[in-house]
Amino acid sequence: MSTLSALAHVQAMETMQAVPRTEFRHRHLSGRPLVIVPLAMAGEAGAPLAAMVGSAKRNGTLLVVAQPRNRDQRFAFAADLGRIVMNYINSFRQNRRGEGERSRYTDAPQILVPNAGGVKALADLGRMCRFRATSGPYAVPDVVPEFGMWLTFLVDRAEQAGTSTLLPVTAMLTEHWATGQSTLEDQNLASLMAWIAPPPGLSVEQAMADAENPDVCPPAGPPTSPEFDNRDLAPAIRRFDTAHTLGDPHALAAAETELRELIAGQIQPTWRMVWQAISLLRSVPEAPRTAKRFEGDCKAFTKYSDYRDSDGPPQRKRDNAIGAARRLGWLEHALAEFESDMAFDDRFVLADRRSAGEAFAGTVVEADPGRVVTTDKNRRVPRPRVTVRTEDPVRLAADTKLISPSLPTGHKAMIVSVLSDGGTTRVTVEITGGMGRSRVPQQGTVPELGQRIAYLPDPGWRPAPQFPASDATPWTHSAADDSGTDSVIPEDAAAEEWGNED
Amino acid sequence: MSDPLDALEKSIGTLRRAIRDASAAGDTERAGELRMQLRRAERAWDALIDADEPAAAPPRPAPEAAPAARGAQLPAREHVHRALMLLGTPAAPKLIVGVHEAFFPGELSASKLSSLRRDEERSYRSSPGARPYYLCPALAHDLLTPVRALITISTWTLEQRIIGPLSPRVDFLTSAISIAEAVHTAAESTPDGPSPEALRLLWRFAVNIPDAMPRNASGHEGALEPQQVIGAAQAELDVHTGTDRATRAAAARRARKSLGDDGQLFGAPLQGVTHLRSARA
Amino acid sequence: MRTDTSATPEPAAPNPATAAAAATEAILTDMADGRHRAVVVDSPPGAGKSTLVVRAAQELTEGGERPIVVAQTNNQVDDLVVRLAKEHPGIAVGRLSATGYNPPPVLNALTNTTVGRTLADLAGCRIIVATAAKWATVRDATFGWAILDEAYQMRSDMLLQIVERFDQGLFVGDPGQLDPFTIVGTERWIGLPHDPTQNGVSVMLQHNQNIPVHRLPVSWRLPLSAAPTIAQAFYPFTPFTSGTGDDTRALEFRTAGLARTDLDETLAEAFTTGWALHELPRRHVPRTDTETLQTAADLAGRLLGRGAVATCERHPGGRPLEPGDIAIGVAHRDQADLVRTALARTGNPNAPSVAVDTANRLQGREFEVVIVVHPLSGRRDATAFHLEAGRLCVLASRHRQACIVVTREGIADLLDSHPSTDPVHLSVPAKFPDGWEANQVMLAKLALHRVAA
Amino acid sequence: MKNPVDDRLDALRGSAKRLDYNARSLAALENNPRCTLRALLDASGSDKAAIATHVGHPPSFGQSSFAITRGNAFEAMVKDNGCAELLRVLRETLELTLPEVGYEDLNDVGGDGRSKQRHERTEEVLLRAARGEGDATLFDHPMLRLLIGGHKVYLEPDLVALRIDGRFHVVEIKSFPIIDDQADSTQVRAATTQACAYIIALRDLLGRAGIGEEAVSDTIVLVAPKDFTNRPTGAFVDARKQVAALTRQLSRIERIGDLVDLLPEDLTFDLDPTPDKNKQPRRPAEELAEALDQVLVTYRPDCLNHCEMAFYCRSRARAEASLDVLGPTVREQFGGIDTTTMVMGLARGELTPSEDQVEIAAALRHAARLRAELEDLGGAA
Repeated sequence: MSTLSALAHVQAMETMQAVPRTEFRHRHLSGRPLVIVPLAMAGEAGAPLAAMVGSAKRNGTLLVVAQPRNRDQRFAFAADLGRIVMNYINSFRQNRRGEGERSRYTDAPQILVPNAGGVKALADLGRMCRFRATSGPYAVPDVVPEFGMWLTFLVDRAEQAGTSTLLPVTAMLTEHWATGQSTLEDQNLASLMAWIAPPPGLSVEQAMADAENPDVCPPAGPPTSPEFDNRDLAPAIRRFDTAHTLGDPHALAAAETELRELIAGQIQPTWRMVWQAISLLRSVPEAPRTAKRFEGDCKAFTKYSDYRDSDGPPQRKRDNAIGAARRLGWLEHALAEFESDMAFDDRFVLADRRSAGEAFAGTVVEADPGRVVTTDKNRRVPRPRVTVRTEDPVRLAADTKLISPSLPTGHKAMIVSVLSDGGTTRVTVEITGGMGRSRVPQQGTVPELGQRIAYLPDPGWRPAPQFPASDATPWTHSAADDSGTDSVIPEDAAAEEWGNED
Repeated sequence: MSDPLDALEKSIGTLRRAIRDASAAGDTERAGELRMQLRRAERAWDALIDADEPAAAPPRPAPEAAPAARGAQLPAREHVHRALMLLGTPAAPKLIVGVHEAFFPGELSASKLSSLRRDEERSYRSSPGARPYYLCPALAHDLLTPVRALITISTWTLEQRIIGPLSPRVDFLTSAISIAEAVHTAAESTPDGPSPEALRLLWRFAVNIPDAMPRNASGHEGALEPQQVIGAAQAELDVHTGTDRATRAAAARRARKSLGDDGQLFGAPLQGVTHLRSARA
Repeated sequence: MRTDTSATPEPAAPNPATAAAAATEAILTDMADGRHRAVVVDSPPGAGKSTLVVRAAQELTEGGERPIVVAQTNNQVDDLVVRLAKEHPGIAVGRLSATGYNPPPVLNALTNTTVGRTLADLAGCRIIVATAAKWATVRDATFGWAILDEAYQMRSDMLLQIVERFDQGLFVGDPGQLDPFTIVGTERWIGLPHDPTQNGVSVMLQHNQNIPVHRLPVSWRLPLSAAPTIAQAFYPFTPFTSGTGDDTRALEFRTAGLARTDLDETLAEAFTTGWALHELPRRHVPRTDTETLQTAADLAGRLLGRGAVATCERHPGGRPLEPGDIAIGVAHRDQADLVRTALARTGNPNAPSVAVDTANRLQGREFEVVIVVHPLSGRRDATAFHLEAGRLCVLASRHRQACIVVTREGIADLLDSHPSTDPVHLSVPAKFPDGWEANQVMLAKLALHRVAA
Repeated sequence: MKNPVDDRLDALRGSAKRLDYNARSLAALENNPRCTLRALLDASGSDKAAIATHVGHPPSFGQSSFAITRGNAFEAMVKDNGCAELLRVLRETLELTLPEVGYEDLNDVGGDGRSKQRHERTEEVLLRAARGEGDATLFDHPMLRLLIGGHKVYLEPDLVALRIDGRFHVVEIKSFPIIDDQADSTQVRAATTQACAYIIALRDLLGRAGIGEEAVSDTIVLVAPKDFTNRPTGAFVDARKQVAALTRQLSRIERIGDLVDLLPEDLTFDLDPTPDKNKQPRRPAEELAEALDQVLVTYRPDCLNHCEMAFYCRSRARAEASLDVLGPTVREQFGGIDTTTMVMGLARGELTPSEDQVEIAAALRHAARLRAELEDLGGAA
């Protein structure tokens, strides 16, 4: 964290109001996102209790599992939710652009959940569904494994920085706003919204207090509040079970209605708040380079969609050696790119990096625009040098490669020296690229005396690492007795049976 | 935690305040949600005030058994007796119910079993020997006190009714053999073969016995082989039987010497515990 | 599973040189024995790792092999090339490098080395040295043996990129230094034997039973005053000894102390005992605290100003210390920048030539005197970064003569009240040495050499 | 045999019944060893929840009945039928051999469930086992005892299993799932903290009979449902670090006297210093709050997960404009400064920095200039 970010939190705490920390929204926000608010039963992973799902505030569908411990009901729920989500996903598998290798869908789905726990709940649901068989003794509907695989795709994708296919709204909000509370409290959607947009007529203090009161603001899940569980939910589930055992259709219908109403009361406020957050985020302009990253989402979506069309097997339980190494490569690359993109696009983020000494901005105080050097290949090329005076605490060393948001795209430079000069610092840089092809730099590509410019490190281009073929794990990364442990169906079918007991 | 009524009253107060805030601000949606919560809280409050036993679970009504096949109408103790005789070992109520459901018609619930045990001891003490058998607890080998939740039949030998350190496992393996035999018999002698409950019971035993599960190439479990379960259980049983039998026999000798007839059936009283402890120390 | 941490180092063989030679012979024997795909050598600080690499490369060449050497940074590659070429003038050494690499002058001066961009450029070379990153770009070539230097600093995913280039590997490294890391925060690989964020040696050992793991038993760098403490704090299960005796190493001043008595007192303590803890008044400060960083710089300046003479096995007659013999080690880059500025302020014209760097960059380097700014100095809370055992280990084990630690008072309390909140994972062995424990051991030692400023 | 420190602690607690350390207070101790208020309240056995509630900041540590039911049902299932499932799991993880099936039920002593009696019985049985006598391998719910700050605390592990050269292993049975060999690290951590207390207590029990601590393994066996099924599986947790950490933190409790000495003579957290028949606490909340305010607190946002006093401490930190509210990551940026007012004062140049605030003030003013620059240019509102 930089001093600037820290200061933003302090400022928020002092003024009792959230403080913007970016100029732009750096995440693509779909015109038609699918919101899912999942609830789970306490004490039991993979026991979904309910979900509210829909692509507009007004058309949310509430799905409820009356007895979450019952495996059949659990998978019936997965199938219902799966159908809605798959309809949504399939609606993006329509328009393609480009030919052959480059052909891709022009839009991609976007699923939004209230918080990080929501992503975890979808991950668990994906893991629970994707290996299920659609025939045999414990058959599930066709949509269940398909849904599981797509969820897993979305969850895996969400790990990659800068992507937009699955996001918790708390993360989107905290990317843009700093609050006067801790990271822990920021994970509570209602607490976070209390700072950014408290309910009309309420002070931030009151809204914060309400946010932590499960009576006023039921938790955004996945777990429900223990008071609700003990006071309302447990008796309602018992009534449902009793009606079920007795086989009384009227009592059963009444019990189901009661459960739905109870859960609706818990889930509605979060649903409304997520949509409120979405409209707030919509009011923040999108950063220029977001479109480029969204293009990456469309590409990944197309690739996985084609893979599903070819009936490929589900994702493994855990990455194998080569898969893990390859994924680590993507993740690191994506993170570096995303951080650099944000700083390039956004003055606020740039300022943050400046405050940490990882970027600088200042005025050109010396310039040698006509400097020319001879390369190894005996070519004469322009290598202008300029010296920038900055008040920023520059921590970049000589030879660091730079890019600049203040100059035309393609501008590249390298630090020659960093000299402290009283309270300011003089950074001399050599312009190495982005000056056009001719012997003389194009107009406007070399900073002029008195011009204010900013520089930040060039994340550079790295070749994608090359690993051995996936089926040829070398001796250092595989044990001699590793036989095909990559079974597609991990649990014994019969073991599933135990899920019904209790 | 404070009184549930206090908590509810606090909730109601908070909700009213929040509704007032939301209404004042013209946020009808939020006010509507909060009203719903408030009504729920108020209903819960009413229920607490009305009920003498606050928040008690509605009793789970025992569903009427359908007019059943022969044998279904037996008294519960007969059901238990029959299940125990099939197993041939002391067993916990849950297992007794499991065996009953797997092999016999009629209803038997675990909750009935606990009341049964108290009745048995009372009945014995009022007129010892009036019944052909009593359901009595298993006895701990060292203290000769009743063992939690293990039921035996009075006609069994003391050795059978005493539990030493190895006995839970020995009894588990013995039960597995009995269940496998019963499944085998059902497969041979009844047109429909063993019930799904019986197969499932056997499966639950077999998965926890080394080499009792059939293997096939795909790694999936194949159909259970009762003979294989019997063989596997017997193999492990052979490891434990000698030691277990010796412990049980020694304890039985001690019980015969130190306990009266009722003690030998229902266990040493607690006062005896201290006595035995100090005797050994 | 657990070895007694309080055990004193096992008695070394009668003579450290004999013990070290025996270890080297055992390593070479295991390499010659065709059964092992890999041989691992754990080397504590300054135990002759480079010597071993050079020796092993030469042995392999003699046996008709054409080994490759993998190091982690360009500097390390250059150092190895120079040593190989100088010690074995008869062997042609190739330096494989990326475009844009400028060989240092010392390398250009060698006659038996070739610098090339591709393997084809180095066809005549018997030993080819490059960074792991460069080797990762090489395709379609396989060598019999690879010597992987600083292997504990190479991530498992990097090993995976280069492993097809060789049949057998000699993995050499110091397990006590900083672990490789990733900026990506994911838990998805935790507990996997092939976790790509782990170091390559651990992953290789997880998958291969019966790989011989050797240990170099003698630190030739660390003086007798330092070896036992460093061993106890950072190598609790694998003790080592110092290669030098009681009176081999010594520091003396040519002038008497004048002003700034606390600085002189600290220097005197360090010169006589090999350790000093220069403790500034207790205060919570940002890591860029001027007073702390200036003190570290002043100590270096004062040391140079008074003219220190170092005696050791290489210079039994004594040798004046030069700025290049002194390093100041810090945890953060911004601290390093500020210390450099502070050195300029000391007024000693030579002070700016003192080496200043972070622990990460000091790995593998050696100095006569090292001044350490304690990573926990002035902090309110310790973080995993600042507690990391490897960081303190690097900083406290670079010196041949003496180590001076500069800190704010209060580290003992900080350690005492450190919340124990690290996540716990299934089936993942706890990492040892534990940073907290190691810090306690170091602090207990330093407390004996405390000088209050 | 009361010493003055104990008297002072009793006075702090006052008329209320003494509460023992429990899983949560041990977790709070690990999470925030520095906090004086927590240390005093725990050491004196005060009812933190009641105190926090009385001063208007009730804790919210409700537990869902679903979780409790599920936990009990799972443990029962694992131990059913002579621990059939458990034996299978332990044969896989600890590699128990076939003969190692002996089971000792320590849930009660011939029907007597009192802690003291059970502890004596546990001691007798475990010592016999440690000496290699008897056939038992599995010890179900032994009752252990630990002295914390001179007070006996009874602890009850789910199971202790004896294996490999007579070493005891603590077995924790938990109902959170192990999915693809991974489990929620927060829950694993909580289970580990508990198990560490058992390990220490078990070592203490054996140690009193002259048996060395190596007789108790510091690797815990966690038994939990596998994936999404109800069948148990096992995993090891290496608890060496946590055992060491908890040991040193428990030893700090012994130094509570140093903290007590710094308190005003008449300080008490008694809710009802003048006992009355009426059950409601009678002491004015403000007066109690004043008493609490005299003790140093170290609030960390993480306390909200562990400590009953956390909401009170947070409100106090907020009222003092303390940077603690924002958490250690933000706070770290400001070196020795501890309030928002000081940060903003220095950032705006309204306060003159003291000598050791010079750099941080410069950094703050630089950051403030950057922010001003951004806002002037019409940043997002």
